[in-house]
Amino acid sequence: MSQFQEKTQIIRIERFASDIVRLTLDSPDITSLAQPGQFVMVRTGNSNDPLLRRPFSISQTSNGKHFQILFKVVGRGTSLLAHCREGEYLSILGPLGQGFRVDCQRTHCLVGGGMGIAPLLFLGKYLSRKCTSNPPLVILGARTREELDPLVNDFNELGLSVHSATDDGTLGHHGLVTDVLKGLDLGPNCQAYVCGPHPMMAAVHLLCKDRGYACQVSMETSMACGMGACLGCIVPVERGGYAHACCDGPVFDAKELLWQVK
Amino acid sequence: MSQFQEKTQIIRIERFASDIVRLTLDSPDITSLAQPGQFVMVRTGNSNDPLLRRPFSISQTSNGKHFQILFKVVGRGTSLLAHCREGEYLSILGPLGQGFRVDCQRTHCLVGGGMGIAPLLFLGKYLSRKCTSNPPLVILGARTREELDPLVNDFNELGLSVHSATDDGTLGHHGLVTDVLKGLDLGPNCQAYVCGPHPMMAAVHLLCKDRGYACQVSMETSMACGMGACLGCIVPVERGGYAHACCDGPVFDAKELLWQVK
Amino acid sequence: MASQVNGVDLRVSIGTLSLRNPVMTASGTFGYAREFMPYVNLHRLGAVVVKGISLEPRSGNPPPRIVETSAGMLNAIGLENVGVERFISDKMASLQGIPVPVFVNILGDTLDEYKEIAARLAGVQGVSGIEVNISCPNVKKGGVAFGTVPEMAAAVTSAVKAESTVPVVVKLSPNVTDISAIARSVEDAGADAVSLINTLIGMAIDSRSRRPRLANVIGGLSGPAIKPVALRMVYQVAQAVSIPVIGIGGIETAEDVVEFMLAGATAVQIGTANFVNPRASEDAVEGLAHYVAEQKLGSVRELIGGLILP
Amino acid sequence: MASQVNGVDLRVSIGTLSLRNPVMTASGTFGYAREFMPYVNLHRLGAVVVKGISLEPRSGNPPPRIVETSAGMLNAIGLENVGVERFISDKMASLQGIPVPVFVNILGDTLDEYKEIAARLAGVQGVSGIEVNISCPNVKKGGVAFGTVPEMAAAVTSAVKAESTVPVVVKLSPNVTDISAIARSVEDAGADAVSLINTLIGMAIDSRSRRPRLANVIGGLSGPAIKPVALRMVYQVAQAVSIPVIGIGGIETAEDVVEFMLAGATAVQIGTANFVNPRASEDAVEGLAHYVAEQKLGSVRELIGGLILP
Ligand SMILES: Cc1cc2nc3c(=O)[nH]c(=O)nc-3n(C[C@H](O)[C@H](O)[C@H](O)COP(=O)(O)OP(=O)(O)OC[C@H]3O[C@@H](n4cnc5c(N)ncnc54)[C@H](O)[C@@H]3O)c2cc1C
Ligand SMILES: Cc1cc2nc3c(=O)[nH]c(=O)nc-3n(C[C@H](O)[C@H](O)[C@H](O)COP(=O)(O)OP(=O)(O)OC[C@H]3O[C@@H](n4cnc5c(N)ncnc54)[C@H](O)[C@@H]3O)c2cc1C
Ligand SMILES: Cc1cc2nc3c(=O)[nH]c(=O)nc-3n(C[C@H](O)[C@H](O)[C@H](O)COP(=O)(O)O)c2cc1C
Ligand SMILES: Cc1cc2nc3c(=O)[nH]c(=O)nc-3n(C[C@H](O)[C@H](O)[C@H](O)COP(=O)(O)O)c2cc1C
Ligand code: FES
Ligand code: FES
Repeated sequence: MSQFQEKTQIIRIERFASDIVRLTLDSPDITSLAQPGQFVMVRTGNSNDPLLRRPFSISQTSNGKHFQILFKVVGRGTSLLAHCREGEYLSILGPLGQGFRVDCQRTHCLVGGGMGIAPLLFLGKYLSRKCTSNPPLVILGARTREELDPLVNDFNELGLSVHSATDDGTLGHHGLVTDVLKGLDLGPNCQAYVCGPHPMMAAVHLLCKDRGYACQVSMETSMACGMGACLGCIVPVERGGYAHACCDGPVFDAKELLWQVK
Repeated sequence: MSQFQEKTQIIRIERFASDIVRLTLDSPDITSLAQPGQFVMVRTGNSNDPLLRRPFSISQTSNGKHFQILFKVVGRGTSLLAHCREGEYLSILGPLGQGFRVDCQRTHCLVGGGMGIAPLLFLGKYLSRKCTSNPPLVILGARTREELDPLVNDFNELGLSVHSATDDGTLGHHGLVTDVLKGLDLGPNCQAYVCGPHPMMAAVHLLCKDRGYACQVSMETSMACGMGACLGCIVPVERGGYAHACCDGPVFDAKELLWQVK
Repeated sequence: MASQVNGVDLRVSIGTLSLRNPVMTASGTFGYAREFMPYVNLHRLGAVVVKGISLEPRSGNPPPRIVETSAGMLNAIGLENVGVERFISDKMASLQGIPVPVFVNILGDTLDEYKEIAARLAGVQGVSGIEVNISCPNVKKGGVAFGTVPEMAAAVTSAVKAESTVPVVVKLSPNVTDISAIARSVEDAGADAVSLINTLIGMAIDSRSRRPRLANVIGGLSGPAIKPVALRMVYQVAQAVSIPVIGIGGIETAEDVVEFMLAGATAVQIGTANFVNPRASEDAVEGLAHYVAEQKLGSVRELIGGLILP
Repeated sequence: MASQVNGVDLRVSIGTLSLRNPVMTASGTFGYAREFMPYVNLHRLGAVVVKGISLEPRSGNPPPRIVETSAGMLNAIGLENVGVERFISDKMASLQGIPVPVFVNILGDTLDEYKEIAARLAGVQGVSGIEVNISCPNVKKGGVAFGTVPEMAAAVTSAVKAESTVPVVVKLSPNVTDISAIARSVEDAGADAVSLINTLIGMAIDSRSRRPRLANVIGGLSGPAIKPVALRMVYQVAQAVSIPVIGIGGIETAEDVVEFMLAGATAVQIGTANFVNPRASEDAVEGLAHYVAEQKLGSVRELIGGLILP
């Protein structure tokens, strides 16, 4: 297992919407090893408050040297990160976890909601290069156009067209990504890759189960270490007990998990 | 008692030497009330680590709108402050404490060491304006020229000449400010105003006592509140018990204090 | 903002005393209130607790008395105070001017001292309540803190209660195995309420000089660092007693106040946060009013013990 | 850097075991060491303590199990582990490859369970020492933690000691009135060393959802926030017993290690800091070597209890 703890330089900061930021970090070591679906643990400050690192998906890589994280400001850690300056250094652990498992024989459908879109960009690029014969279908949802637009652009630049859905109808379908997914026939050989809010992933999983699609989901949990040491990051599994999102996941086969759908 | 808790904007940052910084802050409220020798309590960050405010002398005021603090980076709080950017806001409490007591009938001698020079600039300006008939004599000491030069300049701009002393002899006398003071005859009517490391203040106090000069000193102590509430900031006094540096001082008549000279 | 605050019912009761709202200030962190007048509209607070008063004046510990720690601070003030006589003659006058209830925090080395201070304070105008600090060492019992032995805690409570005409709050020490047992014993002894927690005993060392950072070697840990411990103890004690519980420990914001109330506190005290933000108490009252309004609660009292368990 | 580290005498002893240096890793924060191989040269450490092992496998508490607090974190892992049998069959092989002493942390619900686990571990190759976690509730005594009653703590110690062929370290709970009394009783019962502190019991609440932030409601507080309490307890215990004391609680850096040793610790364990900086333990060893060299000490052992009092 090759992982690194590195001081990586921030070489670019992009701000989408008011609370969505993308950082491009310089790290050949992490970048060259990263697989779609893996994540990094980031120190967001230099003091003991906040104390713990924060997990972020690796959202894209380029030139084997740079990788990106894309995040929404939701609390103190992300707010500190959002205030960083280009040229500053961040302490990063990674790449961590088990990413998406890809089989080019299948048809691929990427379903992302909100910041769950982050890892799908990396996956989309990977699939469009590796499985050239069957480019993935992409369905993305977000609150509003402002949030989704730059990400849709990135997919378009990869040559992938996107089915969009927004909560407020400002872009694409006015509603949920599951509505969009329901309206598409993807054939029995479909592999869905899903990342987003838990209820969305649960809904997509049920839909896939119904239709006989395979479904991989990327799970968010509270993580202290990101590397299998604290046992904090559990997700209940179908066969009983728990799996650990940071080392058994974050990407799981949806049918191995226990879904407590209410 | 008028004091304020304010978000003040940093309008200028000057870096002297590698670890000495001067911030100019915009605060008409605090500036217009400030007296030489008073201080402010500054929040150095937005998190709970470091938790407490840090005390800094008001080092100069201008236009009744701006005041300055001059500090050396010695730990986390000062290092955070040193990394601030122009335009940012700092939460400040002030003006706090009892400043220097001035009687224009006397001859004045300012003795400052290291960052203890900070409040003397404000006092020098005040004296040179208020007691025009007898401009103060100024003796300043520091580790090295680099540290002292910009401050000597500031006194010169007030029209005051400075006797310098440096530990390494790179500016003025090679040695201590007390050596310089010893060599000067200031007459029985002299009032010394001293701020600097504790051993230096103790030495100047003894010299003044010997010669019959009056002597005011500005004391540094650990402070949690800066406003008389925590009772943390004590200095032992001659008559027994303690005084509180934040509200009875920081400026004290040296002979009221108990000096534990070893 | 103020308009939203008005009209929201924030009242709570401690014994026979009705407070405008649950936000008090903690002993030893708010001076004699006067110090905070430039920053706080005192009449917006629930109550004020003044620095601990002993029978005789105490000059306290030598310096350094204060050291910062991660998200907290240690203090070893050593209970510096003017003594109960000078407190009554010199400090009460200004305290009487304060438009909210004033609790006097008292402490002693012996049972008799507690009794005596309570007796002197009885009937003094402006004293709305007594808060008994039982974290002090009992000199007659080899320095074991009153607050660590149920019987001793109960004895102090009865002694003070017998002399007092105002509500008596007993302030519990967190440095114990079973804080609920202490709480029950002071309840049985007649306490009108309990407040908790006092500081955790801690220590700091300077690795360079190899010396303790406090002249007193050990001190009391306070601030956000201790909040999780305080919240847990409030939760446990609130289940163990039926008198009101006043929550203390690392409270900085209205959210913190809500958390302590959900855990079972009827009121709270803000301590160390006053040093960081002298307006912390008033800010918390405002924030609390907004919370109660926004959550459409009938009154703040609906929060008390309202934690929803999994 | 490495050159300065070499030649500095950092060795310390725990019972019959000699450690290359005083820096150990704390149970539950370093996995089975394997996880840290990408970051740490394990052979640079003093010793490794593995996650607590019980007689039967445990799946632990439901999520969320972790919540961050000011300068600390609460965990309610619920002692998830594979049980002693699978530990021996599956985990020991890789632990045997580790070039430093391995302590196995054990826990139980009853005295018999402790005894049984110790018996199973006896003679297992690669087990250099046992660390007994006595912060667990004794189910036969209504859930009172073993570590809070001197007699119960002593009973667990004797039971484990009777079965063990390697040094037995008893890990003390800080959630007690008098930790020195517990330390003395486990010393009398034959413990080769004590380690402290385990986590402080704490709680966190979400004011919006009005629910506990941990599914288990309460959890254990660790990290820099608790360092002052840990340091104080180590100082007290080191004065109360003559067996080695292993200091734990909020240690992040070499300076922290020095502080704990000055307070009386013979060795230390780094816990939560491993999550923040997986190299924390190795960094601390390096920093400690520099400190010892710079301060021109004959060996690191000169620091033990070397606090200079005022
Ligand atoms: C494997 C993994 C990959 C992730 N990838 C991304 C990503 O690419 N982009 C992104 O924006 N976020 C991602 N997250 C979530 C991200 O880690 C959290 O948003 C972040 O930790 C919040 O930190 P904070 O200090 O700003 O918020 P805090 O102050 O810690 O919390 C603020 C609020 O956010 C909630 N919160 C905290 N952590 C999480 C979490 N893990 N999931 C959901 N809510 C949480 C808290 O309950 C609280 O209400 C990922 C999480 C995991 C586990
Ligand atoms: C009334 C008053 C006025 C002051 N005015 C100035 C000023 O104008 N310019 C200036 O540079 N400094 C001034 N100081 C000192 C200044 O407050 C400290 O340097 C600052 O608090 C250090 O904060 P830190 O977080 O950087 O250091 P910390 O991390 O808190 O400490 C780092 C090191 O500095 C030492 N230290 C901490 N506080 C003090 C202190 N109060 N005095 C001496 N050593 C300390 C610590 O023991 C430690 O060794 C003043 C202090 C007082 C009480
Ligand atoms: C500087 C200081 C002085 C204190 N003095 C007293 C006191 O005299 N009597 C008392 O009962 N508690 C005293 N306390 C304890 C506080 O009232 C409070 O219980 C404790 O600090 C925890 O709350 P906090 O974390 O909000 O500060 C003092 C605390 C501090 C920090
Ligand atoms: C996630 C986590 C799991 C822990 N598991 C155990 C355990 O299994 N057995 C044990 O004795 N202590 C356990 N501890 C306690 C630590 O070993 C240590 O005593 C405590 O965290 C204080 O040290 P720290 O502040 O350096 O983390 C655990 C701590 C954490 C944070
Ligand atoms: S985050 Fe620590 S084990 Fe997964
Ligand atoms: S700093 Fe708090 S009383 Fe002086």
